[in-house]
Amino acid sequence: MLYIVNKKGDVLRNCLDTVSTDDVILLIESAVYAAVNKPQPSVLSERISGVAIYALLPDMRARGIDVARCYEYIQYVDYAGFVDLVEQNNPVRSCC
Amino acid sequence: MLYIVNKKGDVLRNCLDTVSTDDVILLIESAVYAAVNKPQPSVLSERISGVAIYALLPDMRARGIDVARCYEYIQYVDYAGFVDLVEQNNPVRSCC
Amino acid sequence: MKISIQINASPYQYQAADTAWHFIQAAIAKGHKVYRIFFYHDGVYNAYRDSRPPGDERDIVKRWSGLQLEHDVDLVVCVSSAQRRGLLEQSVALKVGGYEQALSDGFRIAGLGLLMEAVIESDRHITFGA
Amino acid sequence: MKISIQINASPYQYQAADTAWHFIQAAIAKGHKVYRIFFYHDGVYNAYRDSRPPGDERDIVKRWSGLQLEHDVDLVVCVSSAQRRGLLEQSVALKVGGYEQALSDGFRIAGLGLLMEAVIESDRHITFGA
Amino acid sequence: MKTLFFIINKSLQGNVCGQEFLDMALMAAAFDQKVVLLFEGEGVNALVKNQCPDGLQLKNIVPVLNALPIYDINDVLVEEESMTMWGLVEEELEISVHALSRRAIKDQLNLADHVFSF
Amino acid sequence: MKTLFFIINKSLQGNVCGQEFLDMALMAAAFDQKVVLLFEGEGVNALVKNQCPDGLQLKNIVPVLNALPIYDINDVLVEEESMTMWGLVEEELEISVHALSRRAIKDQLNLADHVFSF
Repeated sequence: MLYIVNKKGDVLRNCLDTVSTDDVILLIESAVYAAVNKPQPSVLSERISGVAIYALLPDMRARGIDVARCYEYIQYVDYAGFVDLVEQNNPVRSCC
Repeated sequence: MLYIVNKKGDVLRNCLDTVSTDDVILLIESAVYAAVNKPQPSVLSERISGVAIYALLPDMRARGIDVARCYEYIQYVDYAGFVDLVEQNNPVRSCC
Repeated sequence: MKISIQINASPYQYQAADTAWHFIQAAIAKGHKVYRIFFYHDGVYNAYRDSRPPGDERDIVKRWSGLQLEHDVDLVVCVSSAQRRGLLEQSVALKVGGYEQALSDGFRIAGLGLLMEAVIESDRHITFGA
Repeated sequence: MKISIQINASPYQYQAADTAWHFIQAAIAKGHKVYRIFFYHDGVYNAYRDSRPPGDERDIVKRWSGLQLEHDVDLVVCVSSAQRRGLLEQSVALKVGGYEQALSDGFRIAGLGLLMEAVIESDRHITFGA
Repeated sequence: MKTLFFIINKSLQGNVCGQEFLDMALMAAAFDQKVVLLFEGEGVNALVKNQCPDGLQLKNIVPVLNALPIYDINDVLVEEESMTMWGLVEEELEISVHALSRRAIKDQLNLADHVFSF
Repeated sequence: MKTLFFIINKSLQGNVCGQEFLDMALMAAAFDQKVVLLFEGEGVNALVKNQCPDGLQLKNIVPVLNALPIYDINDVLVEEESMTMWGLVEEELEISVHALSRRAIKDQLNLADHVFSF
């Protein structure tokens, strides 16, 4: 199952409450701030085993977020990669 | 200073980060759920001394929230009381 | 006291327009003066004349128009927010072939200066947002 | 794969319409089929013909119209969401004296049935919200 | 026939979103799809008795919930963990629901064709 | 002359809100009011260098920040605690700011005539 999350904070927290093994989370829009390894502790500071977390690179660049500031386990995609994640996973849940 | 808060969760949490003595917080719209003494711990489970917290009763009733389910230190106002809080406090900050 | 109001959210999808309306009713009932209501950001959607909610629901746009009629409250829609979102001033609509009657009764379109003037004149400025 | 898209948020105030647009461009570039875009809730504001953003900004409404023209993507606006928010079908506008040209080129107004039909026909349904 | 999940994780009162969201579920049922309504997180509060939005001249969503069986929507799930978290028991709810653990719900959700949320 | 605080506690990129919010501050300055811009919480990230919304065809807000002195807006405060929390130092910011503690900021804020937020 793919979760598309567009807000950090409660929306992402609620998503993490329900994920299970082999799920994939994609952070888009202002949720990409959750990829940053600050503030500590943050919503993503504890890695969930078996769950892959991606962030949308164009949204990172728009906000000037350098990958060097992010958790090292985050993976990155552009819009083409976003489409691939949608193709590889089903169902898709949008968390807004 | 009066904070008008319309969302529980992060919006309310950010507000609590900056309040100081003699401030007043008014919970409106879906933020009235924060008055409920569940889940535990919740954003308001630790009372902040010197800060008065009100909830807008019509918004509580709309959502079927009984005051019996709420923290006992919460005070309640209707719209007339909302106007009085605005009159008695300045400045006013809306937290959306 | 003199109060100015700012509404930043679209009607129906957010409670802001409802909360503001009930607040304003209570303020007027207590003898306070609502100096101006300024519709900003998506708040400009509160002014669309063609809004037609189902008959068993409150009509938010008409409610604002009625407030102007009954209590002479100044309803101002921000010109730049409005233009971006598809609500044109009559003179602009005439020029570009748009809808000349887009704005509901009692509203007027003007610049941000009218917000600032209201804020400066008022004892309180209350924002209702998304 | 066949994809249907749902847009629930107003343009400009939220990034949803932008994200959806870039996603759709990428999907089409990869050879996928966008079966339909359904505009729901405040998403209907994406269809207002009179929207006039400043010249140095992207024009979200025109962008959708262009997508329909270039790639024949079906742009459907939910009739009940639209009516509540001031965007009327031509026949209704004629009857009540509203704006007959409210809808931008390439959009059509229809019921929720077209959303369900799209969802059933598609391999994926992606919602972009506020 | 496809399996469509409609997830409600916020309050349904105060704005038109909840109402328009349920309209989608009703339409899906009219198309003879397998419709599952799931209440989780803060959304479980949308089911409690004594909601009176009429006082604010807001439309009440509860009659729609009561009418779900008429539309042949009978799969109404609530997450047990969320009920416990909010201190709610089934007797306090407006309609009869099927309480399931987060885990059991997730197993069903993974098999859904499409998931709707708002 | 009134003292008006404009508080930015979220990102300014991605939508038109930040831009329209700053327009209010510019207009207030044009009316010769005392304008204070305050960045706190997640909002401090709105000040970092290398923001490129152009890649998404979104309008860049940074040129407006750079133009603030032209509009006679010179009181730009950032909350120290938020900078620390997000691991940022002043050298990483696009414009020069005045860093103050939460407490010192609150003392000023309490004396403001009006507070704007979005």
